[in-house]
Order: sequence, then structure tokens, then C-alpha cells
Amino acid sequence: MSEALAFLMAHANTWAATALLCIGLWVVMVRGNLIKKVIGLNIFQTGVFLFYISMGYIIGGTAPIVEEGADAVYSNPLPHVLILTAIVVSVATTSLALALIVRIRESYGTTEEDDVIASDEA
Amino acid sequence: MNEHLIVRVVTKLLVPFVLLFALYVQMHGDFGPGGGFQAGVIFATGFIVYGLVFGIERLIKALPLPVLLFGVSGGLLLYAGVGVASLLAGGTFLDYSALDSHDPVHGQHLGILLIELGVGITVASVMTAIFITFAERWHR
Amino acid sequence: MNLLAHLPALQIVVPLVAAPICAVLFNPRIAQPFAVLVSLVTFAISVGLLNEVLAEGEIVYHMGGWEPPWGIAYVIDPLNALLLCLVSGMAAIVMPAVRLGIGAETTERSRRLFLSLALLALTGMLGIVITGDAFNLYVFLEISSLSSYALIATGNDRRAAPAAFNYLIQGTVGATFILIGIGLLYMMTGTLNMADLAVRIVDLRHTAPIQAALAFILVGAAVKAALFPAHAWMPNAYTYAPSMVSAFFGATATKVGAYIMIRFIFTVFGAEWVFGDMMIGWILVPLGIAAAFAGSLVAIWQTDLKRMLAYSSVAQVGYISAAIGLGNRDGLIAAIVHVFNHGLMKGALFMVMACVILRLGRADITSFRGLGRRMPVTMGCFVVAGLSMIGVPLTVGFVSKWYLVLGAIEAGVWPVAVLVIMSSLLSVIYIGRVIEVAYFAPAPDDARIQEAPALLLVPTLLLTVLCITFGIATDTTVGVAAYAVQFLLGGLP
Amino acid sequence: MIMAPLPASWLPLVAIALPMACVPLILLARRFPDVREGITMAGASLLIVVVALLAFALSLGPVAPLAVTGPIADLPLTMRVEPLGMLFALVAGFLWLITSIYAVGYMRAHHEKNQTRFYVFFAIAIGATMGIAFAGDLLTLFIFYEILTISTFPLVTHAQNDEARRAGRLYLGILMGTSIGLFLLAIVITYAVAGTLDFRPGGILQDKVQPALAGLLLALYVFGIAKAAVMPMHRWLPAAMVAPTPVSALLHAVAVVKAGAFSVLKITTFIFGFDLLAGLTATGLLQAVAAFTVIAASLVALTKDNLKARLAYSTISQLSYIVLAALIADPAAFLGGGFHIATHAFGKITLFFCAGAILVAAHKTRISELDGMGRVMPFTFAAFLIGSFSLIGLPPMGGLWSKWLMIQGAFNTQHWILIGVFAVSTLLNIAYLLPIPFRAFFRPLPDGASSGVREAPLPCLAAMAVTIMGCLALFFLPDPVIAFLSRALSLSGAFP
Repeated sequence: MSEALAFLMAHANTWAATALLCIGLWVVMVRGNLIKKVIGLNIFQTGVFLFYISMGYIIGGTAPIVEEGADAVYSNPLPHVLILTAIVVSVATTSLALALIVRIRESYGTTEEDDVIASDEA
Repeated sequence: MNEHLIVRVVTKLLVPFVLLFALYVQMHGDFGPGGGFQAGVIFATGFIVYGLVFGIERLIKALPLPVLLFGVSGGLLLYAGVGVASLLAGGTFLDYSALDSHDPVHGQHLGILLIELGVGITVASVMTAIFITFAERWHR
Repeated sequence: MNLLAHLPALQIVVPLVAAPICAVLFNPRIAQPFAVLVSLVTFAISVGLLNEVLAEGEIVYHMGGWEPPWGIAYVIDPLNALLLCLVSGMAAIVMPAVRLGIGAETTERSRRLFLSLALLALTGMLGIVITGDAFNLYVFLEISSLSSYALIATGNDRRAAPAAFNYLIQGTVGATFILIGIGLLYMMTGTLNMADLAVRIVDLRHTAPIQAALAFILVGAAVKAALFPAHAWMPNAYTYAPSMVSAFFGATATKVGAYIMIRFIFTVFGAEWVFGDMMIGWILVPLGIAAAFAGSLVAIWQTDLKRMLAYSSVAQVGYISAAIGLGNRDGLIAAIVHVFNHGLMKGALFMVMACVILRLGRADITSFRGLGRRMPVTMGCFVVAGLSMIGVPLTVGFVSKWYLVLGAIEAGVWPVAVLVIMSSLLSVIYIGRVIEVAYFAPAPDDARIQEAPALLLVPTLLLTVLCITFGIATDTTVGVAAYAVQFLLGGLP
Repeated sequence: MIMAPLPASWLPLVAIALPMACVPLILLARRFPDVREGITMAGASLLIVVVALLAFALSLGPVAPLAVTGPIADLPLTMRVEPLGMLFALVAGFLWLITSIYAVGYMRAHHEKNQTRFYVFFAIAIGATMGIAFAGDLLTLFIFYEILTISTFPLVTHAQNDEARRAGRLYLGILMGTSIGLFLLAIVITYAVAGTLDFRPGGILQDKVQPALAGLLLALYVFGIAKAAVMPMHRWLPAAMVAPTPVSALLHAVAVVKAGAFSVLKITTFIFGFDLLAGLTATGLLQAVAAFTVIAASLVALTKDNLKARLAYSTISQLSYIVLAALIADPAAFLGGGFHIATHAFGKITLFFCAGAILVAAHKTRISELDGMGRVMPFTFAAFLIGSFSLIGLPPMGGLWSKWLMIQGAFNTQHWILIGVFAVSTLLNIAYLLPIPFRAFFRPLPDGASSGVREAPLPCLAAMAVTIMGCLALFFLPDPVIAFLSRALSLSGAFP
């Protein structure tokens, strides 16, 4: 029992990231509201961010800033830099998605996917 | 928000400091935590708070969309310009060391400063532009 | 200073710098020629790179002077040199016609930033192809994707926005999958440089993260390549986007997805492992065949011809996927050649749609009645490009089909050869249907339709002529592809 | 040759390029019908000269093959002149001139639209036919085969009405479907197992394939070459009869259909080889299919009242003679098949010329309407009678020799049933062909039907006269042709 718990805890970040990925993807796929889809997409991407950040962190490591004389263990900064880029991309994606939703709302009067489809078929 | 006097006064006081802090983060980027991304977002925060409190029209008056567009493009051009300059100076693309023929370290300082400035301008302009675009539509 | 040594950087920098400049050049009369000039320069750089690669072999360029694993390296081998030529060449051909082409098909507001977005999309795709760094590939992927979502949304049909939104959701999920895969690779190997990855993966292949990384990256690339059943974004996106956008992306975007697949399978993971132990061929080939049938069958029933072409693209991506999945020399040649060839023919067909929409305002099958007489050159281009789609000899379509069938026979999977040929017969139906309407149905009396203007017609004709040129003289395509295969497969047969 | 401007190995290329070169000229002269037709005539005459020169060169000794880089890297397109192809090219080239003369009379008298398009695609089709005749390997053959299909499509659908559209669908659907679906597949498989696609003496598949695969390949070839119209791939041919008569005459009695039969003959001889072929079970099965086609098509022809439809089914039946001859895998049958390409061409084109003349002069398409017409158009129906004799194989017409040789081949290889098939089909030939001229000559003219009907235009009559001469010549002078073809056989290694 405790062994299983230990295993779970040792990979806590990974589990959390996986959970976020799954929740996000589920929301994207199942929800019909376009804004909720975007929120789901954000949750999904957050899962990836968490995954990258955990990857670079070393337990007991400090921020990777060189201090003279200190014999410190540094966390790997590269994944964090990478994910910063990914976060920026995510912000851009979100804003573009929202802009599109605004346009859809203006021309269809709704943000529900089903209504949009029904309105086109009518 | 015309009736919220406290918010208006505090905002008026705060915004310059927000922008100043942004400038600090921007310029301190090559010595400590900070840099163009963060600074740009803080810049944009200042503008956006101003727009939220005093109304979108006044923000647009202060920062018309063409100016923002110019900021977006100009920042990117500054970034790329540094890269091209290093190319022309005989290095590879974005090789800052080549910027100063006598002291490569000095060249690197110069390069990273300019690059981050470009990033900061672009990020600040983009964020503000996104805010204005949405807010303006809603306003109509 | 020698600019020639910096061609790999310039390939990206030129369009990248030009995009913001186009945005601040408010006058379209200046911005348009400028964009044309930039795309021509970009194409010239690609051709220069291809020549250099063919003469001297692989080129490696270190951005910022940083050696890998710290810096980003651009690595150019015959495969991506050929793709660079395709992408920038398509841009150079389409760009002069853009202003005329989008006039009828975009909203007034969106026209201003159109050129900047197009140049950004070009930058992104060139970047995906040229980079030798896995994460950099993701960044460029997002640059091209974001600008393509925006470009698709510029269409003046109100359905353009939902189409772009769907593409955005699916494309982002796909790109994020690739990001996860790259993260797993980095976690296990500590490098992002593809060449280093390839070396370090060899000992780690049995580990779950590497296998998961393969799965994530392939699925992500499949979404980008619109491989059935992950193609759902494509038909609407290409139907409601301006035809210029459809022409450019129809010719390049899905190809770049296929490129990502090829690059990761053959350069990073290693073909013998992917096809041997992981048996990816058993996924790619059946999916490819299913795509070929599903896409062609659905295409037959479409009344909107842009949608028909989009579904036909689904089928063609299926061929590419099946060709990759064969995992042998001829199959890979077929995949690379078809990536190039299909770009040419689909570009030509979408350009025809642009001509027709400019004159008639729509591109459904009834509007094609009697067009054979009214727009003879445009329809002539359609016929030739359509024959190429069918795979008639002396057109590009024949060359790729030949290698695909040969590859299938050499891999010993006879049913695949038969199925590929059977599915390609379906294209006889959907192309023939249009030709019938254009030449046999009487034209409606009222409309006075003229041939498309020269500015649109010349690019269309050029692409059509290329369809035949590369169908006869295949040194450039098949020759380069065979050379690329040497790089990808190493010493393997 | 004293001047020797070009080595003979280049002449096939000239023969292909010559008709193609006429295309831009014809397009340029589209506003001047006389100039336009003049160009066609000049091109056709020049082509005859080129082909004759080539034949002369070939009679002196082997002509070196010519290779050009093609679409597939390891497979250059080769031109190889051998007697069988030479004969085909001679027939097609000669009849192009005759048909052009005929077409001038027909198209003008019939007031057809889009005549420029007609002459353009006609020229392309002839160029493609030359390509098929001189192809030195299967890929080259296939490429020109497809060009021929595509270039004849606008000719078949010339009328651009609903009937033409239906015919066009059937035409393109069957020809392209089989050629890409079966023929191309067979070629790729052949390349994969044999490593080459060259037409070689004795075949290239010998010792390289299992009998089962060889049988499958043979079936793919025979059915894939739908231009040979073996049932059930024959439906396109009757459909193609909506085309103007010169098209039916030259393309669907000579160039296109013979391209099919010729391809089958070449593939059985130079890809499979007689030895391999004779040992296959599939050969027997396909012989049965071809024999069935011979008989069934003749029976269908009996039921057709439309003159061109009857001739079309007759063509189907006659083509299967050649396929049958190819499958018998015997030197005599090969000679007969090759010879039949020529004799049937002259016979059938005469009949089509007559059908067109009747259409133009009397506006009649049905056999039941022809009562007594022989009195109004005596020359036309006389020509029809002579053409019929040739097809049936009665002396003094060339058709006799080709049938004779084929039966001899069947006799050599002890295919007794096939001899029966030849005999029965000859009777059927008589039954569906001869009543037409008899009806025209011996039945009385219905009242008032003759008003305004005259003999066909002069160019049409002249063309018929020439083709009749051809039929006669093939009877009296078969030896050069047969000697010529025998060289093809000795080249093929079938003669010891």
C-alpha cells in the first residue's frame, strides 16, 4: 500500500500533468460551447507546461544563476526557457481563438457549435 | 468607472510606476531575472489597466492602433535587424560577438540588450493591441 | 563577408523581416510588389541551397554561432532542400496573383494584413523544413499554423470563421502532441538536436518514454498532414478560405506535415526500428489506403469543387502515408516525389478555382457549365492538372504512382499495389465529372463570362506546365528524392 | 542513301513528331479551312515518306534502337523498329492520308462544327499510334497508349450532346480504367520481377515467374489492353460510334483498335515468348474468352440494324481473331495475326467509308432503310461488297491469307476447337455482312425515297477506291508482307 503510494507521490507532477492533459482534451472534444473548448485547450496546454517544468527541476536545485564560490546544484534552465516560448504561443493561440469566436458570434449570434452547424444547414 | 474616484486616483499614481518597473525589468535582463517577454507584459499591464479604468477611447488616443502596429513590426524588425547586422559584421546570424570588433563581450551585451528591447516592444504592443481589439468591439 | 555562406539563415530571415515591413507599408501598391520581390528572393535562395546540397552534400549552419547542443542548427540535406524549393516556389508563383485573387474572396478589413500573414506562414513552413532542432521545429510549426488560421479566417464566407476555429483547435492539439513527444525525447536524451537525438536514441529504444514519444509525434504530424482519420479540419478550411490561400496551403501545408513524419521516422528514430519492432508500417499503410478510398469516394459526391479538391487532398495524403509506411527505398522515393508533385497539381487546381471564382463568384459544379468554351485556358489547365491527378503518363502524377506501386510490389504487399491503383481510378470519376460539365453542358445564356485576367492565368498556366515538365524530365524530382533517400536510409537497401 | 540527313534510328522519332508538329500549324490556320486541310494532307504525305524510308532502311538491315530519357529514371524510353510495328505504322500512316482525303469531303458535306479541333486531335492520335508502333519497351508503349486514349476522347465526343457524353463516359471509363487499373499494374509487376521492360526476342519473363503469376499477368495484359476489345471490355467500341465517320473509320477500325491487338501480339511474343505462353493454363482460358468474343460479337452484330453498330461489333469479333492468333503461340498464327492487322484495316476502313458516304449522301444510318439504294449509289455499294469479301476471307481479297495463316497456326498446335471457331465465325461474317449490299442492289427502291439522293462526294469515293485497291493488292502480293513479318519472327527467336 505504502509502496504504491510512494510510487504515486514520486511521480506526482507527472500524474498531475497527465490528469490536466486528459481533462483538457476531454473538454475540447465533448463541450459544444466554443469558449469552453478554448478553456479546455488551455488546460490541455497547461498540462504540457507542467510536464516540461517538472522535467527541468532537480530536487534541491537552485535557480540557474551563477554565484561565485557557491557549489550549488542548478535546475536545468533549458526546459523552462522552452516552455516560456510555448506559453507565448499558447497565449497567441488563445487570443486568436477568442477573436474567431467574436467573429462567429457576430455573424451567427451564438457561440454554441451545434447552433452554428444548424444555422449553416438551414 | 467614472464614479470610482479611488480607483481612478490610485491608477493614475500607479501606472507610471508600473511602466518604470517594466523598464527596469527590461534593462536588467542581461544581469538578472527579467527580459523582454516579462517587461513587455508588464508594460502592457500598465496600458491595459489605464484603458480599463479611464476608458478605451483614452487609451486609443494615447496609443492609436497604427502606432501599436508599428510597435509590433518595429520590435520584430529590431530583433531581426540585430541578426542581420551580425551577419553583415561577419558573424553568423544573431552572433552578437561580431557586433563589436574589438571586444566580443561588449558586443554580446549590446546584442542581447537590443534583442530584448525588440522583444519587449513587440510583446507590449501585441498585448495592448489584443486588448484594444477585443474591448473596442465590445464597446461598439 | 560572404552572404552565400549564410544562405540557410537568409532563407528564414528574408521572409521573416519582410512580414513586419509589409505590415507597416500601408499602401498595398508598394506592399504587393515588395512581397512578390521577397518571395522571389526566397525562392532564389532555396534554389541556391538545393544546388549547393547537390554539389557538396549536407549543409549545417549554427544560428548565433552556438554549437549544438546549446544552439540551434539548421541542417539542409536533399530532402529538405527539395521541400524548401516547393514551398518557396509555390509562394513565388502564387504571390504575384494574390492581390487580384483575394479581391473577390476576402473581407475588406482583413486584406491589410494579408501579405504579412502570408509571409509569416511562408517563414514558418520554411523554418519547419530547414531546422535541425526538434523544439525549433515546434516553434516554426506554430508560427505557420497561427498565420494559416488567420489567413483562412480572411474568407468572406461567414463559414470561414468556424472552419478556421476548428482548424485551430485540432491543429493546436496536434502541435501540442508534437510538443509532448519532443519533451519526452528531451527528457530521455538531454538534447534537442536531431542528429544528436538520433545517436542517443539507439540505446533507449526499449524505454516507454521513447516509444510514447514516437506515438505522440506521429499522431501530431498526422493531424498536420490531414491523414485520415485526423483530416476533419481540412475540407472546411480549404473550402471557405480564399482560393489563393487554399492554393498555397493545399500545395504546401499538408506536405510539411508529411515532412515532419518522414524526418522523425527516418532521421531521428531510425527506420529499421520504427518499421521493424514498432511495426508502424502496419498503421500507416492501412490508414493511407483507407484515406485514399475515403477521400476519393467523398470527393465524387461534392458539389462545391473546392471541397472536392480538399477531399482529393485527403486521398493524396493517404498515398504519401502509405508510401512512407512501405518503409523501403522505392516507397520513400514515391513519398518524397509525391509530396512535390502533388503540391504542383493541387496548386494548379486551386488556382483554377481562383480564376473561376473571380469571374463567377462561386465554384460549385453548376457554375462550371459551358466553361470549356468561355474560359478555355483555365479549363485546359484544369484538364491537364486533373489528368495528372489521375496519374496519366507524362504528367507528374504518373511518376509518383509508378514508384508507389513499385514500392508496394517490392515490399511484397500486393494488395496495396492493387488498392492504390483502384483508388486512383476513383479520381477519373471526380475529375471527369467536372470536365463533362465544363465541355458538354450548355452554358447559361445570361452570363457574359470572360477568360481570367493574365495576372491569375499566368501562375495557373505555369503550374500546369510544371505538372508536365516534371512528368517528363524527372531528374530534379526523382533524382533528388533518390539522393535524399540515400541520406535518410543510410546504407540500407 | 546518298544524302543520309538522319540516321535511320532517328526516323521513328520523326514519325511521331511529324503529326504532332502539324498541330500548331493547324491551329494557326484555323480560319482558312483549305490551308488547314492542306497542312493535314502535307503532314500525312510526309509521314508516308518517312515511314517508307524507315521500311526501306529496315529491309536493308536492323535499325539501331534509340533511347531517350523518360519519366522513370532507370527506364529510358526506347524506339525499336521491328517488322511487325513497321507494318502497323505503314498501314496507319498510309490510311491517315486516305482518311484525310475522305474527311475533307465528309466533314464539309456534313457541316460538322469544330473542324479545327477534329484535325488537331486526329493528328495527335496518329502521332501516338506511331509511338505505339515503334515502342521498344512496355513503358513507352503504355505512354503512347494513354496519349492515344486521351487524344481520341475529344474525337469520340465531337458532337458534345448527351449521347456523345454517355459514349465519352463509357469510352474513357473503360479504356482508362483498364489501362491504369490492369495494364499499368501488369507493367509494374513485370518490371518488378523481370527488372526490365524491353521487348526482347524470346520474351523477358521466361524462367523468372511462377506459372500462376505468369497466368495472372497474361490475363491482366489481355483484359487491361481494352483497346483490343476482348469481351467483357468491348463496350467502349460500339459507344465510340457516335464519333464522325472518319474517326470511326481510321481510329476505331484501324489505329486505336489495332493498337490494342498489336500490343497484345507484341506482349505475347516479346514479353512472354511462345515457349512460356504455350505452357500456361491461363493461355487456354484466355483463348476460350477470345473465341467466345469472336462468336458472340458476330451474333450481336447480326441483331444490329444500325450500320455503324453492326460494323463495330464486327470489329470486336475481328480483333479477337488477332488476340486468338497471339495466344495460339505459333509462328504461322503470329504471321496471320500480323497480316490480319493489315487486311482487316483495309477491309473495315472501306466499309466505314461506305457507311459515312451513305450517311452524308442519303442521311441514312439504318440497314433496314437501305432497300434499293444500290441503284442510286452504285459505286458505294460495290465498294461495300468488296470490303465485305475481304473481311469474310473470300478471294480475291487479302483477308483470305490472314485467315488461312491463323487456321494453319491452330492446326499446327492442334487447337481443333479453334479451327471450328474460325469456320463458324466465317459463316457468321457472311450472314451479317452480305445482306447489306444484297438488300441495296436487289430490293426495290421504296417510292419517292430516291429524290435528291446522289452518289457521295468525290473525295469520299476516291478514298474508297484506294482502300479497295489495298484489299486487292494484299491478295495478289502477300509475299513481301509475309516475308517482312517472318523477319519479326526470326528476330523474336520463335523460329529455330
